[in-house]
Amino acid sequence: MSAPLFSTVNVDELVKVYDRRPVVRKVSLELKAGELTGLIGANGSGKSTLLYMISSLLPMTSGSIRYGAHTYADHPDRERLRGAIGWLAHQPFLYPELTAVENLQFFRELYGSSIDLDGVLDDVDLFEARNQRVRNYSRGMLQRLGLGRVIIKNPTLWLLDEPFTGLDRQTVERFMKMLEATASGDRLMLLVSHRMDLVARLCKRVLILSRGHLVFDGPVESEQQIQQLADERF
Amino acid sequence: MKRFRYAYEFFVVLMLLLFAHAFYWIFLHSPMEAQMGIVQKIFYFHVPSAISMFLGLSVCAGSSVIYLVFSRRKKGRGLWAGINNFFVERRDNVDALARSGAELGLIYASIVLVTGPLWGRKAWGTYWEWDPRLTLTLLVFLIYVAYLFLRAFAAESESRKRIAAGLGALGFADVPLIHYAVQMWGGTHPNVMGKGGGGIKDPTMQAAFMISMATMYIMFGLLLYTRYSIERQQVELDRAYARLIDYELGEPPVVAASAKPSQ
Amino acid sequence: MTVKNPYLRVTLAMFHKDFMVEMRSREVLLTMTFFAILVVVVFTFAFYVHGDVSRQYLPGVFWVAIIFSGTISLLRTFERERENDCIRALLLSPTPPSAIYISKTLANIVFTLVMEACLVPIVVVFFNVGSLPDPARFLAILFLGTIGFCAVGTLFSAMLINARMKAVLLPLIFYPVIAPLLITCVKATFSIFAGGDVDQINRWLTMALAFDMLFIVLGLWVFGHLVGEG
Amino acid sequence: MREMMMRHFTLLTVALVLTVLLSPTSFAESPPMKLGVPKIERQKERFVITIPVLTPEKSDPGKPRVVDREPTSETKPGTKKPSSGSLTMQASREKVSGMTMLVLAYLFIWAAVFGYMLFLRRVFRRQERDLAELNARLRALKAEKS
Repeated sequence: MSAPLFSTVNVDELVKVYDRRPVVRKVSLELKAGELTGLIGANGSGKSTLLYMISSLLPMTSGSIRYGAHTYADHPDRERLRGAIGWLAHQPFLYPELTAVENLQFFRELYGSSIDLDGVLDDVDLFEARNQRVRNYSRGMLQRLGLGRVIIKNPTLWLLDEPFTGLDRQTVERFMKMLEATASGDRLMLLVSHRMDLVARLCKRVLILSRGHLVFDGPVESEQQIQQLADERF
Repeated sequence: MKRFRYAYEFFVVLMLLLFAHAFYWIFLHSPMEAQMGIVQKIFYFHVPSAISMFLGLSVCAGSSVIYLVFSRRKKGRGLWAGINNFFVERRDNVDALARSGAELGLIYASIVLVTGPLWGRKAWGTYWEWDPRLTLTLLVFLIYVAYLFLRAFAAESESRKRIAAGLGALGFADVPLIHYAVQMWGGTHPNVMGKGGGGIKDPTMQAAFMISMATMYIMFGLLLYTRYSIERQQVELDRAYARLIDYELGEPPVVAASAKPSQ
Repeated sequence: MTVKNPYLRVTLAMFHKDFMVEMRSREVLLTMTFFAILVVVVFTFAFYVHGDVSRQYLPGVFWVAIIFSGTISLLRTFERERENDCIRALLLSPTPPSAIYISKTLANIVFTLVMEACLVPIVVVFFNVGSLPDPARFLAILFLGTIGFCAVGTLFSAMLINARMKAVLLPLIFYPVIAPLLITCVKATFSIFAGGDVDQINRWLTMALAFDMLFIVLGLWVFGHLVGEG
Repeated sequence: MREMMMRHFTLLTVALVLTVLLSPTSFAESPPMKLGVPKIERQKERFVITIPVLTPEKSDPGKPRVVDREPTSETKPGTKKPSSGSLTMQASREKVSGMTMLVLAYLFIWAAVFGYMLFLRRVFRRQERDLAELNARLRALKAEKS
């Protein structure tokens, strides 16, 4: 386990305007290490855009994001910063023509990691299927392999964008266990999902976006509470 | 255009006067050339158009490079950081300038490509000759038509602007290459830009040429400024529109009148 | 693989991956080679007069076939990364973007060279060329042309990664920019087949080399700005 | 707005292309010089133009014609020595029709540029009006709220 690169992410008055249409409107928030934060909002509320900006792949119109002490622009080692941000979306970012092992081997080279692949494959429960082409994988297996890819990267900041889409109940359970196991105390995690129940179970803190505004930022206890908040604020 | 209204109108009037003057000098006052006769007079607007074309395209290329290089705000006080932030704050303007430059360059390129063959028909006996300079102009024309295509057929997003800027810069970097490549073909285009005055010795011809040049450059400047102002005002208009929609939705405006990009 | 230099490591890994994917699907190599052959056949039909095809057209047809079919490979280069959004994983890695550019260009060069290896004999047969007068220089111009073509093409292909109408836009913006290289290659090939002046051929070769160098350097610089940060 | 810009731009290009196609037909009335491909070399201050002359006019084919770019008496209008009466007539007629066409082409090109200028100004004025209207509506809305 490499040491985390930063322990907080500070988003300050973040604005993103697409085609002169504001998508994210002056959003300010803070992510802390060891905390799994949920982000919910209706379709088109700006969640993905916010996530993209936090991932450093999308420049903002105004405002700033600080990773620890630095923003992306003035970071002394941008490559290392990019390497410290992991993204797991419902597309797994894998090559269907290659086998699971080949995929992971490639990403291990890319990320410059020296982790033991068999261990990772074991972690995500794909050791048996490691020599199958990813093309033939089921949705759940793909998603798990995607998680394996992020584990290899071992990022400081985890961005989980709808990781449960298309997974059946059982797989979701297994997936969540893996997530909880991998999320050690010094990592930052942001989970975007439509599944209020899962957000309620996994996250102590929830952010709600509505039409680009951050309308709620606070602790939640139960699914009903989130549901109620969502009904009020969406 | 609003800020410099009087200066602007002054230059419009100046340009019109010069235009009339140039007309007189070109057609009535300057002598006929011995070899080519009347068609030589094309030269008086062919050459300034060609120069204006390259001016327009270099404006586009220069702005494109600036757009690519200065993309994020820098901290610090140094000269470089200062220049950087100056341009980063004016990214929209730089982009608008690139677009205006390309459009104008293309208009002048059309003029060059029209007047050139008129002359060529008389002087060479053919409208088109695969001469280095002609080929160069044609290729540059095509590259920047592609540039405008790229801008026309894609939504106005940040990445798209950057791609267009990439093409704007690369297309211009291509110019010397095309120049050398086609030069090796061997050519027939008179080297008018060679030595001072372009081989014209007759003072009347020189004067006509200079007046023509001045008219064309002022016209170029005016067109560029007008086109650029339109781009700028469109931004303002869109912002006002966005704010109006915000108000109608009952939300406080996010896009301030002077939203400055940062980071 | 145990390469120490991270830059080299990533480039090699990317290349290895692209090569493996291509060997599994063979989609680019097969379509590209077949298309190139088709282009040559169609052109020979167009220029067919009295039972023979003029050898004069050979260089032009040859290079047009390479550029047309090479476009297929260029279009696929980043399409493959986009299909599963792998490009996001690539960009969010501790890798300089230029390493991605280099490896992609390298892959395109290799694919195009394989295609050319199939194309040359066919052109030689169709145009009744007995033997190559100057194989070394012919190979040199083939390499230089392919390198320049792929360097520019990969860059434009990366530019258009998310564009609609990419298949139309790529040739539209790519062919004018590549024109001087095309002129150079066709001229050089022509001189070689005509058994022309060695100095002249060398000058064309130098020209192609200059083109390659300029576009690789510019490509490395622009690529970072284009893809790396957004 | 952008579409209009594109349309105008296309129109302008088409107009210019039409000029190419139309105006030289009248140039063609006068026999073209048919210079073929002239070779121009610079020798000190003089241009040596080797012209494979195809027209039956005065010069010997292939013989380099030395042209001094200093305006000699021959270059001045009206002082050109006619070799025969009928040629003068023809020459002056050529000159008139050629000159008219050239003036027309010149004016046409400038008209296109002026047209573009006027069009740009009209767009700008319309934007200005729209902006004023939007701002007025915004102010009204603000006043309503407060």
